[in-house]
Amino acid sequence: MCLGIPGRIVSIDDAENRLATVDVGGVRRQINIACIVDAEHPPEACVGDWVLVHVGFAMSRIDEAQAAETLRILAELGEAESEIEAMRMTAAS
Amino acid sequence: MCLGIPGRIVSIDDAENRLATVDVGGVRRQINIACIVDAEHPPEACVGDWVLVHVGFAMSRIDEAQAAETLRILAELGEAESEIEAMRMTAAS
Amino acid sequence: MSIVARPKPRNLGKLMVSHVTVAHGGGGKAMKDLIDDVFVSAFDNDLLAPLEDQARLDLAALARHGDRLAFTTDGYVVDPLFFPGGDIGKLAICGTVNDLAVGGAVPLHLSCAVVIEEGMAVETLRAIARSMAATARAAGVSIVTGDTKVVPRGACDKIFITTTGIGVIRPGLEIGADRARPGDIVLVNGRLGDHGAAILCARGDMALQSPVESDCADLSGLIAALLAAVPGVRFMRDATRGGIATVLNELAAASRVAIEIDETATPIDEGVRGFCEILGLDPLYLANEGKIVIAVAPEDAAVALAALRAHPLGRDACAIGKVTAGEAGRVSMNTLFGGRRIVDMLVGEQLPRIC
Amino acid sequence: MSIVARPKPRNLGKLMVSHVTVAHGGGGKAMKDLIDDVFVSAFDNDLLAPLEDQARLDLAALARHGDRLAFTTDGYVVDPLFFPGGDIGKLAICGTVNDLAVGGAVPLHLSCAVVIEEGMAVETLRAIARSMAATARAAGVSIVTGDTKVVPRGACDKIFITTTGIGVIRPGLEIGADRARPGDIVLVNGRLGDHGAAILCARGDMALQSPVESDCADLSGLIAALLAAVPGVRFMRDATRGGIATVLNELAAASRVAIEIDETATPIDEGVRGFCEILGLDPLYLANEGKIVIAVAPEDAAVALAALRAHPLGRDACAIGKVTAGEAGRVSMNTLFGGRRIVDMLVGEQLPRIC
Amino acid sequence: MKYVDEFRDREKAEALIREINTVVAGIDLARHRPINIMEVCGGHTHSIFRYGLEGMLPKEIELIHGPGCPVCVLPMGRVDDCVAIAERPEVIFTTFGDAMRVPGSKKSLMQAKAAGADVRMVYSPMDALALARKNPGREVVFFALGFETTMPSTALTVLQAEAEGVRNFSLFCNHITIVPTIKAILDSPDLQLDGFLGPGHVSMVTGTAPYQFIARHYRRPLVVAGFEPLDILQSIWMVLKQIRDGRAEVENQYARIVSDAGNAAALAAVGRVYELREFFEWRGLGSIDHSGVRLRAAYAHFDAEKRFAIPNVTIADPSSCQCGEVLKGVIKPWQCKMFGGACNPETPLGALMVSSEGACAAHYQYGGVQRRMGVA
Amino acid sequence: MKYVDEFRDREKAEALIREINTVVAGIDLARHRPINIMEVCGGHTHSIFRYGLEGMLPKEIELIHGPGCPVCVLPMGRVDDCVAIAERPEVIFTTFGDAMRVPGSKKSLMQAKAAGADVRMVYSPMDALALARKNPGREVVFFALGFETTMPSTALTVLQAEAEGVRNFSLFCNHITIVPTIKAILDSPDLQLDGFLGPGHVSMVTGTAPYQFIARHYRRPLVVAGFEPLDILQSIWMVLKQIRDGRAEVENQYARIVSDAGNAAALAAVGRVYELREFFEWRGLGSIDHSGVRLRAAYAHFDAEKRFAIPNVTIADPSSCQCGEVLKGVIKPWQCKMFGGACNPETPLGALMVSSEGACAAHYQYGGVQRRMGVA
Ligand code: SF4
Ligand code: SF4
Ligand SMILES: [Mg+2]
Ligand SMILES: [Mg+2]
Ligand SMILES: [Mg+2]
Ligand SMILES: [Mg+2]
Ligand SMILES: [Mg+2]
Ligand SMILES: [Mg+2]
Ligand SMILES: [Mg+2]
Ligand SMILES: [Mg+2]
Ligand SMILES: [Mg+2]
Ligand SMILES: [Mg+2]
Repeated sequence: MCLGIPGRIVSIDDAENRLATVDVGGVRRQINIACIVDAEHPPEACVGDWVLVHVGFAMSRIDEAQAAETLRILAELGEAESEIEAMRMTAAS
Repeated sequence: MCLGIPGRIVSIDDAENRLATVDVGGVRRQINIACIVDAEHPPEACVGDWVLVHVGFAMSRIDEAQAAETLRILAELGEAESEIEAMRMTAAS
Repeated sequence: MSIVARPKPRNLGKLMVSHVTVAHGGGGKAMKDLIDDVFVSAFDNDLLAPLEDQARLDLAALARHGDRLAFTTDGYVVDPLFFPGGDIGKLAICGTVNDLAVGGAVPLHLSCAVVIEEGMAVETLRAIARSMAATARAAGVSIVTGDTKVVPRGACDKIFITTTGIGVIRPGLEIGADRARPGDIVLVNGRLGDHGAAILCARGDMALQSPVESDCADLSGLIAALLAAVPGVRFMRDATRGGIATVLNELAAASRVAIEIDETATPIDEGVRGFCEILGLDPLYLANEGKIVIAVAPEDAAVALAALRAHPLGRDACAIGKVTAGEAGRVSMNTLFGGRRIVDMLVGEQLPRIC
Repeated sequence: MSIVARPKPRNLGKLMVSHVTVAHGGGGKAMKDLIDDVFVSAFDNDLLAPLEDQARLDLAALARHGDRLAFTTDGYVVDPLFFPGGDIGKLAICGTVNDLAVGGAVPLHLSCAVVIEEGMAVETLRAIARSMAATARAAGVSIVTGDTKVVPRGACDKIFITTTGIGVIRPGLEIGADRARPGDIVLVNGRLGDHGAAILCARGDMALQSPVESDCADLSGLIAALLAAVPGVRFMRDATRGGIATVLNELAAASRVAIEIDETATPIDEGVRGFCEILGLDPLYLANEGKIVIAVAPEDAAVALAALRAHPLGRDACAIGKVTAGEAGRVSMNTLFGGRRIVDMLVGEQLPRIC
Repeated sequence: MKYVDEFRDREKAEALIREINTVVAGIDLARHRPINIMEVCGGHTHSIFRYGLEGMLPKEIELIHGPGCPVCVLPMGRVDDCVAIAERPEVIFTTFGDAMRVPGSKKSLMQAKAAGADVRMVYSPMDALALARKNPGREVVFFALGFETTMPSTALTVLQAEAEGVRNFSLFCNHITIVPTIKAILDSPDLQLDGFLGPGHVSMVTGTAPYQFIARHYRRPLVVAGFEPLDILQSIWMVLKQIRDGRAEVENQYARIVSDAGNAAALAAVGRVYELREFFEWRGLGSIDHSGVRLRAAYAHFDAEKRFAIPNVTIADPSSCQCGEVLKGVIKPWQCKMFGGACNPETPLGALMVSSEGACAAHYQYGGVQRRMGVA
Repeated sequence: MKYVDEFRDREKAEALIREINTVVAGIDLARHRPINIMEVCGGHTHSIFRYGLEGMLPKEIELIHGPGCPVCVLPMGRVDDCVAIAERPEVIFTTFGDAMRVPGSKKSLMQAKAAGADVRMVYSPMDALALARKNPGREVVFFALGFETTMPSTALTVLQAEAEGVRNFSLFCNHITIVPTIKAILDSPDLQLDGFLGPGHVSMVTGTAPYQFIARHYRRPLVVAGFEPLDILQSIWMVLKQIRDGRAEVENQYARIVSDAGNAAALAAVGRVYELREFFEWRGLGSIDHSGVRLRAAYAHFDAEKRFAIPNVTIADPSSCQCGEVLKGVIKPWQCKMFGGACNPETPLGALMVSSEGACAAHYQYGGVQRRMGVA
């Protein structure tokens, strides 16, 4: 359920009504950003934000650090594997 | 203007609302007969009437005697012609 | 005549629903089921290759019929779909078969492209397909390729059918609108205006009840009989939209001749006359779907008329007039009353005159 | 190739109004003017015989191209009429030309039947006719016969066009959906799903703006180049409605083979991907109008790919998979992620998944 | 068909033509050459062309095709009003078929329909009322058009709507009366008319009395004529006899349909629903006093003119249009510089090219065979 | 595409699969065989089939496809209500695309549209509101459907409609909440589940707290998971590690999107507009207490259920339908006697065949390759 897709906000169309344009792989559409703005992060600050888009609403700002952290864990798994592999190769040779 | 066509009333559909069915060369449709009924000639008496139909209304009952009289005059013209013709022929022969 | 002998797909799909939705136009299983269940099963013939998007016909086999391929197309949008004397399916076969036959071609194969409005009852579609199949079978033509589109509700009026026909013309036949010569006799194969009157009544807008039935018919047999008797027929055309007035005008213009017809010789059914009187219409402009206008040399007229009258679809055939050397393109009618009037092309369509 | 040399009617009618009304479908002068002014003048060619209801083609001349006649029809109902990358007129020519070409036929002649909604601007109609004419000219085909119907407002969505094509197949070519063999390589001539994505965006219902353009193109030149290089091509089909998933399923079913494609090898434009991600659609099921699925013997694959890539419409051609002896009719995809999934026929059409 | 076929009999026609020739031979051609007879009514014009009657008559007789086609004389401004009403989304605009093609200043009803207006052809005003019953959520407007013949049908329809309490039905009233217009023609200084065929179906409603002034005051013969070709020839013969004899009377050839008193029920309905307008605009003839009717105030609810805002702008006829001169018999249709060129049935410029009953359209369509075919 | 392609990386997947195998090797298979992991969410089900993940996992793991597709679990009676509203002539009924095919007892919305109802697909509830603005003479109803993920968007749309004073807009509210349903499954006596993938986008709104009872009370591990294939594999790996280690915790794999606290603005809008229903009917699962929401009384004007008479009849699931057992992991889709026969995507019998996210439909469409292709 709840198809969501990351997109980048490219412009604010109507700050008062919380309307912005998002870009997903070159495809654009107007979305509502009411759920990702607050006093500290007003509409104007949203341009350039990566957000998770669901049924025309930005439902979450994507946390770049967390994304990187997740990928880091996965990369390490791979490296660990490679190391083990490398060790095996070394052992075998 | 005022396309009118003779037709024959074949049934009364709704005497109160003055609706009847007329037949024109085998084609039928419902028409209003309010203009051809009165106390002496109520709707029920209209079946079999030849009427002049205009935009879905019977506008006149056709006077058979008058029609015959018109045709008689025309027929006499022809006969007069024929007689003259005959006389000429006789004279010429 | 099939080239690529192909194992026929015997496991045809089956429709599971009673009404068409846009899903049946989506290219997927629902569409395949619709095509299989309704059309392929009705049209069933050796050349119909539902596995391909094209039919393939042996050119050598075609050449055995004659030297020229005739190729014609018509769209059918009649409303209502079912009417006294026919339905859109019968019409879609007869109309295209007739357009082949009037050129002297033996009708052989048809394609059939349908546009269906979502919401159409599958049973209605089946009835139309069955009617197409039966008419095609009787006419000796096969429906060898097709297409199905489904459009949203309101994007088309129930169903439109486009059939395209190919046939082959025998060597020596030369039939054309430019071939009439002064002195030629103009024939029709029966009473005029039935289809137009039947459709306008069936539509119900004018609330007229009429006994008139459409004359919708496959004329290829009648035409074959005529051509067998008179291979030198100058011109034939089915008098569909615009009626015989339009065909006569086209003939007069293309052949640069005048045409004179006689009202007393022009056969009109009593019911059609009544219909025309009520609405102020002229039967010469009413559509026919089983009537052709024919021009033959004067010496061929009697034989042509006899050939037509010997066929059930030509029983009421008449000579209605002649080609003259008068003003090129001019069609006139000697009225039953002894006057003479011009029978011009209509500008648009006839509208009921009431006032 | 014209048989009956006919003085061409140079005095074409002229439309006097800016919008089509039902009068233009009535069979009279208004209809003749519409046909002359919009269609005849645009399609102008030696075989188009507006005086007759049929075109006549010399069978001997046809036989010089090959031994089999290919015959195909399609209705075009695209909405909107004009879209990035094309219009309904271009589509109506390309689609039918492609359906001839994928069977190995040289496309030669088309018929064209249009159903027009009253109220259509004559200028729009002219633009469509011009587009058809230009596309036909570029494809080397002539539009030789036609039909025009006008239906009341609301009885059709602006305009529907049905084109029917005939072409001739060279002796020796044997292309069919039942000819794929295990080991064959499956090719496509470029990126997939552009037409479907472009149309859904152009329709505006989802309020998406996209840079994607329809791939609508005449593929007959590309196919001729391919067949010149690899006359033994087993199968070709344009992947229109239902996308390549549908064509692959049809091929697998008809040839009783399995097909395995690789997601990493399947070319999809970034904009189409974005579009599909937003709406939850699968590009394998999106329509194309300039893409074909090809199956060739493994030894022909490299030559075929080179021939495709040498043509502008095949620059991005790829081998996307292979035919195997697996379960008959089964199409599967090795996902970019290393998994494997079935690529089945869709039931209906794809609907945006949102929730 | 009874009462139809008998009046299309060719032999009787031949006899009549011979009689007509005899009568013409007795007319003083120094005073009457050509003998100009106006058929007031478009229905007569139609029959004359349909049966080729002009070519059967001696060349001394010219038939002048009068203003009696209510479709033709409808002014552009009124068509614009129709279009404005029809274009309202809530309106189903109902009309007789032949009114669909009449050009307004921007579009005809047919073009408005093509552009999306809900315009429907009906055979009868009763059918429009039935549509109103069937579509309670819509406003059904009937385009009421025609002379006295048609007025009773629309009046009775309004009375029926009132009796049933149908509230979503109204008329856009363009009914006109023929007598003031004949009078206007008779008052014109360049008048060339020697006699009239009177409108048979109008007279069936009104009776023959309204024409007496033509005979008495203007001293022109008038014969109320039927519409079959024999009716018309007989009426011409009767007019010619009056001319020959120097009489000017109102005679009734169409007595099988027309009584001298008219139709009392029909006149009562008309009188109840309608009242005279001060003036009404006629295409080709301009404004004519008391030549139209409107709904009485008591039926305001059924008056589309009151219920919908209409532009109500008078659009002048194109200055190149010579319809007025054709109507008065000063020129023949084909003598108008616009005939067949700028003015043709597809894009009519003047009133008389609009309906197939208009003199110019009838000439264009059926042709004055003797002229267009060069027969003399 | 950023934040997409990185999470579809094949090499990282291979590493994860190796890790998963290692972890499975450490699990006590006597107690857990097969290891049943339920992905609650239909979006996960879709990704699992789309990328062929089941075939990549060791055979000891069974993925149980949960009830988390709001389209699938919509009961027939509610679809009948939709159709009844949509068939009103004044209504434009707007819906997400995939809800069009859900069968009611007589027809689906797609069939109602084919039969003439004005049903329109929209991408967003905002688009439905825009339609209401553009069609002031019509009633625009939006078919509000979905879990907590979607509730804020419809709530904000209602608040926007109220602020603008749009009066011809309403919701037919069928929003449901996932937690009571997970609880109902956990309470079932034939429960076979060893752990859960938690719904990533629901959690983005609600935060992770609502799942704590699963870990604490039912002692099952739950990992809130993203929707890309790497997200899913990583989450499975995280669940497996908990199983191996005998832990039962709520973990968050999808931290780039989901914060522990959820989205305050979204929750505030939901709280303002909606309130819990006493119970709500789920297709395949029956009535579940507090599992749905409705509009609060203050927004009654925007509540289609209050504005239009709806049949509101509960239609029992067909008795042959085994959806409930599939949902609880008792049987696999292809073990249902109806699967692929009477129950297929064109004429679905049960909930799970309806949307492409339903477990049975996904099996039918994408196939459990290993099973349907006989790979084992
Ligand atoms: S040709 Fe046209 S403008 Fe001239 S008189 Fe006739 S209708 Fe009027
Ligand atoms: S096959 Fe159909 S009835 Fe059986 S469990 Fe799946 S959805 Fe339910
Ligand atoms: Mg044709
Ligand atoms: Mg139709
Ligand atoms: Mg035809
Ligand atoms: Mg024809
Ligand atoms: Mg097709
Ligand atoms: Mg095709
Ligand atoms: Mg369209
Ligand atoms: Mg095609
Ligand atoms: Mg194709
Ligand atoms: Mg045609």
